[in-house]
Amino acid sequence: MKKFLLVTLMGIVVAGLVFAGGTANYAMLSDVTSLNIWSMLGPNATAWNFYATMGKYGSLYGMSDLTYQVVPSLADGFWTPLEKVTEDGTTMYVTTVKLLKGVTWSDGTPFTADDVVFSYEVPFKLQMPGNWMSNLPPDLFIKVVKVDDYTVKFYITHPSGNFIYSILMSAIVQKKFWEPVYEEALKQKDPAQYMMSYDKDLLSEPSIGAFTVSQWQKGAYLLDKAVPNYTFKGQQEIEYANGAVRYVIPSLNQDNTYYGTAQGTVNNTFVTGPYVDSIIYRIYQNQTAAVSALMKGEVDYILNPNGLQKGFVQQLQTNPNIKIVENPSLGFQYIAFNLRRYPMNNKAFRVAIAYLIDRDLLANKILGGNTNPLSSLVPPGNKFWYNPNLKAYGDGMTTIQRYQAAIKTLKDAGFSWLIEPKIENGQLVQRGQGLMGPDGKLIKQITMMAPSAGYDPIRSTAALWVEKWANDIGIPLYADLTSFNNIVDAVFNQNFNFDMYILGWGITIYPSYIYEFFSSDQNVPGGFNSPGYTNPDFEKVAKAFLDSTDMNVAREYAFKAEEYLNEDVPYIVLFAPNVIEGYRADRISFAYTKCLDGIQSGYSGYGETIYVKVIQ
Amino acid sequence: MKAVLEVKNLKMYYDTQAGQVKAADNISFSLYEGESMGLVGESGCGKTSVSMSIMRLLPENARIISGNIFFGGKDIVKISNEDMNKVRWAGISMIFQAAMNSLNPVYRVGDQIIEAITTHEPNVTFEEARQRVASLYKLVGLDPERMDNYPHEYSGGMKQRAVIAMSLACNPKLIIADEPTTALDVIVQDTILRELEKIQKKLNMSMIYISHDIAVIAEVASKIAIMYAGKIVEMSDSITIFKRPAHPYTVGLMSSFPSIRGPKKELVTIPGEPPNLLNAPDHCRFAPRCPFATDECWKKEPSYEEIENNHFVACFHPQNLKKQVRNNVG
Amino acid sequence: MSGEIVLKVENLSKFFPMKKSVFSRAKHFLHAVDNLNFQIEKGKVLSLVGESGCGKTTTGKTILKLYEPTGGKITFLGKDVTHLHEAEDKRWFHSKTQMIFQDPFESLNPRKTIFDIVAEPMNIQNFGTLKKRELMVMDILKRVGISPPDAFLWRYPHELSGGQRQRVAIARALVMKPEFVVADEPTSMLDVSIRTQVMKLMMELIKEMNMSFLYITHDLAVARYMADEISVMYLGRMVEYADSEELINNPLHPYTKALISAVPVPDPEFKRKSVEIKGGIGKPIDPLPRCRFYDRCPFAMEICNQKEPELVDVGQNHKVACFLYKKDGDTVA
Amino acid sequence: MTDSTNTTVETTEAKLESPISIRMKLMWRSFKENWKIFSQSKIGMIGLYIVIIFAVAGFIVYPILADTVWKTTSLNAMVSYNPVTGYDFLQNNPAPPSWAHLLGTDPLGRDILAQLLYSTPREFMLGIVAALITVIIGTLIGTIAAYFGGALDTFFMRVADIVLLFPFIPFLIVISGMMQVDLLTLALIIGLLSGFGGITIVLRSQALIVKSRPFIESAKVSGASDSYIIVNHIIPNVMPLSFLYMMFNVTGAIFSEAVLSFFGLLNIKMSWGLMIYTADTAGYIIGSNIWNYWWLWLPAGASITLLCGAFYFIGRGLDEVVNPRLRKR
Amino acid sequence: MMLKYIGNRILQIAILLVIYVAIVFFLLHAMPGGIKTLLISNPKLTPQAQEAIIRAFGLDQPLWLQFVDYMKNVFTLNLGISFSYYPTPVWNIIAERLPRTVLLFTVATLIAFFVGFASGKSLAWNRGKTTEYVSTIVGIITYTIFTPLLIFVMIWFFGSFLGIFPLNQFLNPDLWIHTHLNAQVIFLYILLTMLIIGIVMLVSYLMALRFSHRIRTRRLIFYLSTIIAVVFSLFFWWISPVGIYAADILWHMVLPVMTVTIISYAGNMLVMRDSMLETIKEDFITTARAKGLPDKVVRDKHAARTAMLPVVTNFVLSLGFVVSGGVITESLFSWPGMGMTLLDSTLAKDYPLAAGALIFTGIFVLFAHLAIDIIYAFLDPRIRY
Repeated sequence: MKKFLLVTLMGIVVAGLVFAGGTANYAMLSDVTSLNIWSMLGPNATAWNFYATMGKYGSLYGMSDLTYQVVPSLADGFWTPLEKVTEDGTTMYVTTVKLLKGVTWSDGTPFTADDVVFSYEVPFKLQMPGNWMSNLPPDLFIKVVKVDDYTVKFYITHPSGNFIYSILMSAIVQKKFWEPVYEEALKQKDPAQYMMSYDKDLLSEPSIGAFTVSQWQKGAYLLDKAVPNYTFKGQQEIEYANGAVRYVIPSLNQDNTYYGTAQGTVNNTFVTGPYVDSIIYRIYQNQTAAVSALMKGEVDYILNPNGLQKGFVQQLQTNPNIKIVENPSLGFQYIAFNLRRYPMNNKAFRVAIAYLIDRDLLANKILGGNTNPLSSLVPPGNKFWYNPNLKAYGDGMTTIQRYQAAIKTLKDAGFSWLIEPKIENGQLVQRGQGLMGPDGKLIKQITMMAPSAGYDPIRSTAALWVEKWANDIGIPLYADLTSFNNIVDAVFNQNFNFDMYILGWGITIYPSYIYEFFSSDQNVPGGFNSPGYTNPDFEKVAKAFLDSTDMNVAREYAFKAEEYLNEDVPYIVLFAPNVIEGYRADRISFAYTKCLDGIQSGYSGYGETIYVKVIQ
Repeated sequence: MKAVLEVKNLKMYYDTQAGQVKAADNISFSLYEGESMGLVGESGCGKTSVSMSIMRLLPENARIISGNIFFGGKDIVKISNEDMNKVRWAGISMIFQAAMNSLNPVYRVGDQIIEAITTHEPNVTFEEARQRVASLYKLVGLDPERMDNYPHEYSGGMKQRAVIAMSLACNPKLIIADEPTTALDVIVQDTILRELEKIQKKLNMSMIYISHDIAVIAEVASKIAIMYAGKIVEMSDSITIFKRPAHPYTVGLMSSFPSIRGPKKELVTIPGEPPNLLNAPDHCRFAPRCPFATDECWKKEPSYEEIENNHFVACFHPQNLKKQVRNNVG
Repeated sequence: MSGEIVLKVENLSKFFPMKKSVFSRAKHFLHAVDNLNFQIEKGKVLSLVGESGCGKTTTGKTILKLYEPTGGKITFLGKDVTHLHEAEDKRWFHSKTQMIFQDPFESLNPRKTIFDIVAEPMNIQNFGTLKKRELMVMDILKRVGISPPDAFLWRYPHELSGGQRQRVAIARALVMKPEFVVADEPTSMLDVSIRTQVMKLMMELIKEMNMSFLYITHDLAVARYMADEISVMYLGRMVEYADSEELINNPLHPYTKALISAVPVPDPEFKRKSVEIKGGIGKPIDPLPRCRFYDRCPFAMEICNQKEPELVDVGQNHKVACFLYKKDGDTVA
Repeated sequence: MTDSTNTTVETTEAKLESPISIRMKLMWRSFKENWKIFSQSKIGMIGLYIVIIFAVAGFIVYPILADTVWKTTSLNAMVSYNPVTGYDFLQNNPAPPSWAHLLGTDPLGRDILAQLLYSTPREFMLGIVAALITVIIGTLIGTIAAYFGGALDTFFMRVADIVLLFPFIPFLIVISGMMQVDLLTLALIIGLLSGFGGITIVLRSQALIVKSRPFIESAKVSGASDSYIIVNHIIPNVMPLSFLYMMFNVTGAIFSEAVLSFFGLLNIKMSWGLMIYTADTAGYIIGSNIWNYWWLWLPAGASITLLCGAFYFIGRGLDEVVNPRLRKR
Repeated sequence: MMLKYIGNRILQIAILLVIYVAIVFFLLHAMPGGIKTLLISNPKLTPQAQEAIIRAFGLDQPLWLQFVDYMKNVFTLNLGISFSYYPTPVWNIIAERLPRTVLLFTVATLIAFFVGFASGKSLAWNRGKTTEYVSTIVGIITYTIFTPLLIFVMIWFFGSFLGIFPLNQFLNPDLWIHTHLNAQVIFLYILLTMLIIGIVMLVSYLMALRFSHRIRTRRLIFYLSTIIAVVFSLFFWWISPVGIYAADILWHMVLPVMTVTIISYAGNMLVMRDSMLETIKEDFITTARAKGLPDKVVRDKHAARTAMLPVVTNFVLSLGFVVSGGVITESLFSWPGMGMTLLDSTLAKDYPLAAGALIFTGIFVLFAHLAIDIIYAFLDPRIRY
């Protein structure tokens, strides 16, 4: 899930700050599906919806710009520690959140606890599908209660990191606008459906953010206009080298620092805009068209979650006005083993394959630098959660050394060959053939499904290389390049009917997936634990990670859990693709361009429209 | 009498990939006002080539090698296509072999006739033209109401009549009727032939009938030319041709018809088949099938000569005076 | 006139439904052949004469089972062959009957060699060995004047002239020495000089092989030459039937008279007097129960509009279907 | 003809050869005749030459090259690679044509020429299998519907109407998007779809013409069964037209495959359409890149166009053989 | 009679449509995967959320019930709810995009038809000349060229190299942000204008037939009223405040229309050429020549008019393929019409939308067939109902 709203950051009033005008033009590769918040966050929430429309909404908490730490947004300071209470015989945990006073919606209505309560009540009561359901997990969320106009209480079933990263970051809508709709909805047979398909006056829905959508020409463009009375306009976010973040909100007379003290080197200072009058999101139906538009100057920047391919970059580089930026993506591509089957259930076998895979060679040479080698489930860019001490099998080895290590691992575990692979003078001189398991029986062909070149040439190329490496030392691995759907179908629909496969995950900053991908309660048909990994020790640590609301504690557990996974290799993480983007440096400027998942990233605000300036 | 049409030594050849086809070779005849002439021959003998040469409606690969066709004092071989367009229909019109297909299926029959009139007489108003078509329809025995029908709503006989009406539309001096009744039933054929004859007499037009059926020609033509393999082998007035056929081919042709009159007779057959006109030989083209052929016939082509008054034959052994031969055969 | 009766047709009818689509039942019928009676003796030729659309071809095809008869009875060599169900009967019937078609360009499959075409009836009937078939093909080709046969055996129809093609078609029809042959205008598409050759050839073969022929033609002169007996048809009905010379010299039915008078005569001095009949030929779709010639007949009477005339024998094996005549040549009017 | 019985006609018997050799000679002769007509059609000959060039490239040159030049002999992963799927480390990719890679390499370092040649036999296979299925179905249904008429005919013609109604490519897109479609399946789908569609109507009307010709009745008079007539008379006479349509169908099948591959909808290793897809999605078919990286799309695009065009040309050439009315005099 | 015929045809079309919809429905339901796969590939969806969606889509009902419902709904334009635009009804999406496709392809096919017709006519008439060879070869090349390739080159040439036509989108946002007009409305207005001009042309043609028998007068009436209709509608657009927006859309249409025309004119041209060559050999052409009609009249009035019939038939048969080509054209020109919707929904596994797009493409083709059938009946007097 994308963390959508991080807009509302604070800053010190800089007197006489000049806000320039102008219009920025962004390219999108697809139309938004709806302007209705309930639907936009529905089952098919797309990145495009977020790009163009999320400038309108707020959330209680968000993340700091480049350090990705949880910071208050519409809340006034952090939540109080969870307290255990019992109501009507149920044990619950409760916390109090204070709201910022003085924040107004674009129609002038003040933001109050009513809005918050309403925003949580509607999706939860109506069982809104899609992301709402994961924002407000039914097994975790209980209710939100208004204490006074600027205080609310959250009730949850148990402590969990998801409380912070899902519940507290859920979107806030205006009660005044939506209440009549909600009341009408409750009279319907399917109220959720009614809410989601409501499409009247959406352009006049008040915004709490810096922008509001003022026009939507379907299939052609969206026009976002700056909100003149944006409460947070002109605030400052100051990020210190010691990890502290300071927010100064002049309009509200707020000056808060989190995660340390506001001293030492200042890494970044951001002054909130908006600096432009409007942003036009032009819809181009494919990348080629969008890039042509960028070349021509029709647009200033292309929003694209996958980034630009090599050729586009080469084309864009011919234009001196276009600046290319490259960032690692928040996601990873991996090989999964089916631990329910032999020989994948043999750890030595998995380790041998892990040894064989030369990520650096793959990422840098074979895939031509379009990807970053990655061996952990958390990419290094996710600074807080990244475990720098994790060391993958075969790190730093050459190909031949890897061969040797793999052969040795197999031999030690009792595997043997009909014809043993031979390495002389740093050269493989004899391929292995007829690998036999510890039981002395020949190992049958192992099929590794991977997306075909048509879907993703990078993964299919990687698959063929893995196949080659494995075959070189006699592992009968066969790379079956098939359609993406086929893999998903085999893995998730057909009850884990696979040997090995290559797929990728798009991930979140908060690595709750460490638990979900490998926990035993996901080891059910259709569950996420496709390898069928079961390890009680891991389970214990991972659960502890998930249930910690203190993130420093959580991190300790996460590191431990990762170590188990690194040791047992149910997944081999291969690499994280790079997100390459280009923008017209002669037309606009961004506050920063070096960030995880690129400028378009949800974590730095979709090209941070509040910082974008048009060069005039 | 004035010659309406004079064809002199007309040679029309086709160029094909296999070689040259001498479709019409050295054709000469003249046709006088009010005269009707029959052109008889088997399929592929070049009779249609002659008519198409006169109309100058030759396919791309056909060429008039030499010869002249005088019509109305002009050599229509030499005039431009635009000038020829003025001659067509207004001067020489035509009744086509396949009347079924000579009407455009997407236009009303009446309109197709009116088109011919208005093209050649631009001053005629539409109503006048319609009047004229109506009277033409009456002339050929069609109900003028049917003018506004499409060709597919006509029967075969009616189409033929409509085509005849069309040929008369511009009062031409000469009508070429190319197998005008071939596809028709015998009773319809009879009525149409009679009507044609009547109209021709009435309007004092000249006509050329083209047919493979010598009996049909005998009914309507006052002058008959027999064609064989691209050449006219015999020509005279019809009575002479029937009474004193000179060319062995003519003789054979006439006796090979079963007749419905008189006693039942044995049929005489002409052996063999008509020659291919492709790379035609230098000798007499009928020689291979001729019972009277001598060495001379195999050496050169006979010249086309007047053997008696107004009776032209191309044969070394004309049978004109040997009555006994005719009697034997007939 | 007595001899073995090869074919006997009694009350033969063939109606074609006029349908618009497969979903609707036919409401109208084309009475192509209506209540036909005749018989052919061994070695004799009967000619069916009439204008196009009179049902003569349909008659021939119905007899040969190309169409299922709507009604009536067909007896062939004493056997009822109106409806053939048993495979053996079909085989027997088809091996004894044959047909020669009008168009020599169309009746030979352009993709088959002369040998295949001529041998096809034997192939279909599984007759003899290949060797035997070859010999029979050679033999019949020689007899129809295709010589030398082996020079033509492996040629395709398009390499032959029209006359040769019709000879091949005849050879094909006669290769199995059928008892009975329907010849549907076999010479009408041929050139004059060839036509005579083919007619003569057929006459010879009929004599030689002692076959019975149903000779369909629109040309009375040809019928006179080829046939022993002539039957004139008009709109599906037989209007007159007689020995050929009798019919030509003494036509009784107004239609026959008109037909004969309309034939052009190759003599410029001869002036025919034609019988004027009105209008043109129509189509016998759901005909009214009256004389079908009524509309065109110059002698039409009241009775002609009321019922259909039956074929009556006016003597000398001369039958006519007209109210002008009674038995034995008595003229009514 | 094994048994030689005594015959009376020795002279002719001596000249008779065994039927098989005669048939062969006949076939050869009619082939020569048709060839003569065909070879006069410039367009048809151009098409044939192109097809031959592609066939040689795909079926002869590729196996040879794959077995020699491109053979993975060394065990060192850095030097040895499969040219279709492997990567050339020795340069920056995509690389322009050089001696090592006559047509350059693609963004994934794969040899363009190798991909091109590797795909060729597959394109042929696809085109010909699809066309064969189409023609077999079309011919059978067309002739049967025409011959028997009635409800059967109506049924198949309505089916054809519906199939014609189907927007072909969109339909293929939906099918291949929803299920895993490989080349053979695609050939099958294309074959079936076009087999029940337009070709049936065309062949049926042709069969109706053949059916009405007297030689059919001629065979019936001899007692021929329906199946005999269909097999021996009707099919041989609609065959040339079937063959003609087969050529057009090859074009259609290859084109459809290329379109589907171009949208990345097919589950195949390599094809010309996929090569363009790779170049397009990697951003090499845009602006000045089009000509700067021409080798990425031009060879594949030209191959599709040429091979499609070539079969179409052959079809038009054959048209002049099959339809004498189009022939030049 | 004509009305009865049209009624019959519409009935037939309805039956065809039912069968067509059934095939589309069952084919899509026979596909492996489907919605469940789609949901599972989203790791953040809880099982409850998935179930909720499955219930929302009626996927828990037996297939035949789903089908009956679907069939009922298709005829009330209720095509279900799009997966990828959840919870937007499919019909809304189609209603938004259909006019774009209809406009683009009506204009392009009409142009392609007339270009093909005219060039085929002159090809056949000038047989054997150099121009014939050149245009035949050009025609065959454009006919057989791989469509995306042609589009790439077109885009490069007109967009990057010459830079004269807009490459992408169907309107210019810089212009449209100053209005609150819905582009869909403008599309409908343009289509309406075209329809009105078409009706004026048809009526004036019929009136001309009735009023005069002189070709020249008929032509005058026809052309005059057509020109008046065009000028009048241009004037209307000129004075109307939205004219500029229509012009903007048309301006953006130039390149796609050009491309579709180039792709599809050659098919018509080649068929017209063949048909014309055959017609020229017909006897009535010889008759027309013999009548002394000028060459041009023989060519246009007799040969071309009659030769047109098979071309129209071919045009009908090729309609499905023209629409097919739309997928490529629309995708590469970012013209968000039906073809693109189909491709995108397929790629997104949004099968209610894919089915809807397929059905409406089919309906579009069907009604085009109907229209052409009626035109055909006008063209060929042999066809009577």
